[in-house]
Amino acid sequence: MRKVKMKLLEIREIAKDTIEMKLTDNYITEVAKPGQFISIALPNYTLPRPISIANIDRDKQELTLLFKIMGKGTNELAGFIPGAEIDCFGPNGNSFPLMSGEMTKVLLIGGGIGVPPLYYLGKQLKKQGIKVVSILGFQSSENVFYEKEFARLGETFIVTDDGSYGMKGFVTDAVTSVPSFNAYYACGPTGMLRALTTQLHNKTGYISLEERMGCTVGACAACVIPTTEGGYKKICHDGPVFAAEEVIL
Amino acid sequence: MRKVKMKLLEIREIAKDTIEMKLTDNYITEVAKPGQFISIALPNYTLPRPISIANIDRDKQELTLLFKIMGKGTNELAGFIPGAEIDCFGPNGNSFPLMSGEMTKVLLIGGGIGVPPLYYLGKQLKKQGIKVVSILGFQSSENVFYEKEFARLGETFIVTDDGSYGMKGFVTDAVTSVPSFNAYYACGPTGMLRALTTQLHNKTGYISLEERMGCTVGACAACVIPTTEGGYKKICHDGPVFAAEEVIL
Amino acid sequence: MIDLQVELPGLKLKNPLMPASGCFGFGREYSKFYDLSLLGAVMMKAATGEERSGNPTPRVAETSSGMLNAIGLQNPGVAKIIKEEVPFLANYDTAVIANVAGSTVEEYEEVATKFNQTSDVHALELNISCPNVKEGGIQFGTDPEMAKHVTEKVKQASNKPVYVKLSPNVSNIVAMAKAVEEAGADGLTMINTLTGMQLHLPSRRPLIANKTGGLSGPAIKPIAIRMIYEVRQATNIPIIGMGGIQTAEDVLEFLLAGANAVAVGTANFQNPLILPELISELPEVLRKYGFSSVKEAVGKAVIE
Amino acid sequence: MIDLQVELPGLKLKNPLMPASGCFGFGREYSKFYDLSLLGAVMMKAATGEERSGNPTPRVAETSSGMLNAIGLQNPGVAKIIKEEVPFLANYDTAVIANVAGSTVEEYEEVATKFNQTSDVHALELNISCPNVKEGGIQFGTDPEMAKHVTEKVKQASNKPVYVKLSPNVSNIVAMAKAVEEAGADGLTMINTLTGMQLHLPSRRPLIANKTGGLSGPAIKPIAIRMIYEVRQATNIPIIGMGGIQTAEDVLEFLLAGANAVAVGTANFQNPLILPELISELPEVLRKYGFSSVKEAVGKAVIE
Ligand SMILES: Cc1cc2nc3c(=O)[nH]c(=O)nc-3n(C[C@H](O)[C@H](O)[C@H](O)COP(=O)(O)OP(=O)(O)OC[C@H]3O[C@@H](n4cnc5c(N)ncnc54)[C@H](O)[C@@H]3O)c2cc1C
Ligand SMILES: Cc1cc2nc3c(=O)[nH]c(=O)nc-3n(C[C@H](O)[C@H](O)[C@H](O)COP(=O)(O)OP(=O)(O)OC[C@H]3O[C@@H](n4cnc5c(N)ncnc54)[C@H](O)[C@@H]3O)c2cc1C
Ligand SMILES: Cc1cc2nc3c(=O)[nH]c(=O)nc-3n(C[C@H](O)[C@H](O)[C@H](O)COP(=O)(O)O)c2cc1C
Ligand SMILES: Cc1cc2nc3c(=O)[nH]c(=O)nc-3n(C[C@H](O)[C@H](O)[C@H](O)COP(=O)(O)O)c2cc1C
Ligand code: FES
Ligand code: FES
Repeated sequence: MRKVKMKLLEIREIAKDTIEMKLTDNYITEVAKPGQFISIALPNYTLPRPISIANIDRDKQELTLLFKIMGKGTNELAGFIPGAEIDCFGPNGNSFPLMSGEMTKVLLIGGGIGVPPLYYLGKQLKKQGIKVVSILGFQSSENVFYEKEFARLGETFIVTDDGSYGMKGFVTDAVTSVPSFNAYYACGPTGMLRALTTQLHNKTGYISLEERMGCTVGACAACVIPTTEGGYKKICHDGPVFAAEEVIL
Repeated sequence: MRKVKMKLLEIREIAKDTIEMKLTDNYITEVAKPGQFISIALPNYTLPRPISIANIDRDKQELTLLFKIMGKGTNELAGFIPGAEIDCFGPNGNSFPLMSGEMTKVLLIGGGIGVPPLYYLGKQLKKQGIKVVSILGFQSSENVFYEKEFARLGETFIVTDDGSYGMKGFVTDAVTSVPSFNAYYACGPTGMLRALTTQLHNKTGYISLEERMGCTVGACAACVIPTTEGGYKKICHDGPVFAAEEVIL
Repeated sequence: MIDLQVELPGLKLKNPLMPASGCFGFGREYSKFYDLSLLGAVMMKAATGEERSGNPTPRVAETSSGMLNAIGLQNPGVAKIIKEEVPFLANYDTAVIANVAGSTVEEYEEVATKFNQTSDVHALELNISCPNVKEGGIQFGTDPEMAKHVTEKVKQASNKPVYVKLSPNVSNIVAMAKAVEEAGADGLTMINTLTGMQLHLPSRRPLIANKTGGLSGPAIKPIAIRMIYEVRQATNIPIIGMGGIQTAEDVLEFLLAGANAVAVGTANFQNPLILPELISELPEVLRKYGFSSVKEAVGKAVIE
Repeated sequence: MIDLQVELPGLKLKNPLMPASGCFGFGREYSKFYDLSLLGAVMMKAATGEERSGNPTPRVAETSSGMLNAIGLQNPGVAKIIKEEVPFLANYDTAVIANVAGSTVEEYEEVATKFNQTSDVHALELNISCPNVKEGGIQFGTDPEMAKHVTEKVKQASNKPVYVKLSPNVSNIVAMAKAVEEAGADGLTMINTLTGMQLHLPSRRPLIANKTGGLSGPAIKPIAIRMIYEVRQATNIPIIGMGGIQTAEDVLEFLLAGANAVAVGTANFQNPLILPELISELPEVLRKYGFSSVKEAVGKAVIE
């Protein structure tokens, strides 16, 4: 974990209010693992914005972020122009367990802006020879992004709430169409994760969680989640990835 | 008085920490008079920054500001790039009385960042056929600006505190070398204005004042100056220009 | 159509937005920017018995998301305000609220009595944040007993509805609100500024000549929302809320917390058109969050 | 050479900078960013008698130049802190200040007594902003008598210097400071957070699950400076100042107002290196404004 300045290389809108940023940096691109996030310190804001690492090209020292404009901070971030230097620190949090050897096929399930961390994960899994099937859920056709990228990793199902693209319905509907897999990895709204973990309670699964954060490094105890063992874990430090049965959503 | 967005055309450093900005706008350039100022509303700041109008080219709808980087706000302003839109309102305050007809020769006396409003004034006076002599005081050679511009208006003396450029000394020293004039106009630090108005107490003189401001339009009573008649006047509204004998410095 | 109207004791407001006292003079300056008839009401600058010249300068300083002020009640005195300023505001179709200040209970009574002369003032706002000279400078606004006493006296002296302006510099805002409600206040306005200080490093002196000043602006908004919410739960009289409002969303936040109308102070300085802008944006914000009128939103925060 | 050293009861500090309680855990996380031996001291997160799980989430929310928090004293309990956290901090060459919390006087005494076991804690910080359960939830920190009582009891229970942390949510901060000084406090730390609230418009609910939270960050700095200045004039015990510090100039402003040392809380979140950065910048700022040591600057505000 370090504080770094990343240089913005490219920025573009890839779906409605959804921004892809490519940044360059030589530390985080070297050490970060799938599932980790970075904290972005915007001038004039009190709290850092946690954003998942969507991809890393270690050779080019390039990092990709995908984020949705949700409020003031992400709106400001979306206005940065190539060449800008962005104050960040990280990489923060744990990462998705890869369990190479044990698995032959995994299911990635992303909802909306929960999709980004699964992309870097999928790439790593594929590199290890594991078969990747992806289910990506969005509100509507205008929100769909990274379909092609995921399709390159393996079979990919797109679901939209309103049926305006891909299948109509929720990711939980699509899950039934994937016959077998060793484990699933999911990231998305809490409602989706709750439904999923219930539906797949007899499967090995890992979920990546969000919560409002203060320090983003484990020091302030803002971002806790109750665990099935009792007590709380810190999402920014002990997570954001948890085994499905570990936490109470 | 209106709220306007001005577009930044040019920005350059003309002396140490001293910035010249050219902006375009079709309202303020039409109505503003010498001695008035505009209020600049920077994002993320609570209070507007009052800046004097240094020049106006009515035909080109171009306004010039000259300001010194003194703190956070002016530092941020200095970082704007051509094309940027700047929220302003104005023109604010009264203006220098021109008294055309009564005068043949006037003395302009500016100290440091008090120089700017005198330039637009000098241009207007010259246009009316009045002879203009200028005394401009700066800390040191690196702070000197607009010498050529003032020289075009008439005889110009530069004084520096350390003698590194022009005469060594204060503007009050140079005043003695100007034999006769109908009136003087001065703007600069309060200490300078106090010394000047004492020295020139038997002359007609107009001084432009500064004070920390809230509203910059006369509504909050932040920016007052005691008057010789008793009571206070508001610099932003009743000033910034006052007859020398009207106020107690 | 979204209904913006609000009816409060003595005040029929076409919309819930008005400038906060001290931040708008007597309206003349901002009338150059827009038609004051757009406003729900105007809260005038504080009036005292006699003319006051106020504090030495600097009187204001900027802080992070806020500002300090110590104007010191500079005003021409109640008589001149009635003669010269109230008639100007009477030209506009807007309610007029007079801010009543003083250093003694008698001065408050005097000012309130004088305002009875004019029907162009529709309500009084009792500014109890002034130090009581007789009681050795303790603020009326931090002692419930003193606040109650001055409110009772002003109620007796006045034939206009009295809104008491609460100071946030207290351990227990609910006790203050209840005290003035018991004393007969028709409404509350809150919050006034928090006492703060800022030092100028080169001179090592306070930036405000008066040493301390009142903190206003977005910095204090969370404190205003908390206090308005607490007071709303404990009292029944209407509240005009203020403290850091900058956006139409902020206005709705105040309404949800329990304010019946709102005032905007500091935000006028950075944007002289803030009030007409908020008035035109509010209907869309109300609609967006599911309300068809201002009244409907008041006190609708969902808190278990 | 600018002398940064500060000596306070129980604390020999190599510089006046330390993290504020609750914003730095027990140091483990930030130790990944830099060597904690750089710090003047570490103020540990609050300790209670037993483990506490804290409040539901969300526990934090951003505000203009500030944030709200309602963590709710989540901590593993004093015994575990002494066993697992204090030894970690003892690895570093820095002073350790334990933050003592509780819901009853007895709990404060218990926690303070337990900390006597370890010589690796150099002073206690008495967090009197917690509600007293026995007295019906009134805060120890807003009633001078209760504050005095708990301070006396903890002084009796402890063989370490006791710094009492003052809450700014009071009408009269000087009365609070004097009460705890009389009770034998060795020093003061101030200010804790101001109580605030923020509503989430789509859900109409408070953004903080606990309804209200404590406001910290640059928004509250003018209030901190004012209170420290007032308390410095009225008491003789040292003050560790905090509230919105972000720059080395801010540190100097706190020293001039009367703080002997300072703590940084919220600013760690946006910049995990803030403390080492301020420590390295402070000498130049002191020099720029004419001081050759930290001690020299303390209380040097010029106020007529
Ligand atoms: C571990 C983690 C990884 C994330 N990864 C991504 C990502 O890859 N892409 C993406 O688009 N979003 C991601 N988010 C959500 C993202 O952090 C928020 O959308 C963003 O902080 C909103 O900031 P804002 O200023 O636009 O919103 P505002 O509402 O103005 O922010 C106000 C405050 O609330 C916090 N906040 C608001 N919404 C959220 C949220 N959903 N989760 C956490 N904090 C929030 C902000 O950080 C800020 O402190 C992630 C969140 C977490 C916790
Ligand atoms: C009528 C008038 C005309 C002015 N014209 C010019 C000009 O043409 N060129 C120029 O360089 N400067 C001018 N100034 C001064 C200029 O407004 C300040 O230097 C500027 O506001 C400093 O802002 P800052 O954010 O950099 O400083 P900061 O110190 O960070 O500002 C903090 C606050 O203090 C106020 N402030 C700080 N210094 C001054 C000051 N000297 N006078 C008034 N307010 C101050 C700021 O406006 C702000 O509210 C003028 C001031 C007034 C009142
Ligand atoms: C410059 C200034 C002057 C003020 N004068 C008064 C006053 O005369 N009477 C009063 O009751 N409140 C006065 N206030 C307080 C405001 O009316 C308002 O309560 C406070 O500023 C909070 O609102 P805001 O954050 O929108 O400014 C003044 C505030 C400012 C900034
Ligand atoms: C997330 C958070 C948790 C805090 N927890 C504690 C605590 O446990 N005990 C305590 O005395 N103060 C606590 N505080 C208050 C800080 O120690 C400090 O007094 C306050 O935040 C003001 O300083 P700042 O503006 O630099 O943050 C906490 C503050 C924050 C932001
Ligand atoms: S955000 Fe501080 S512990 Fe997670
Ligand atoms: S700044 Fe408000 S009256 Fe001049």
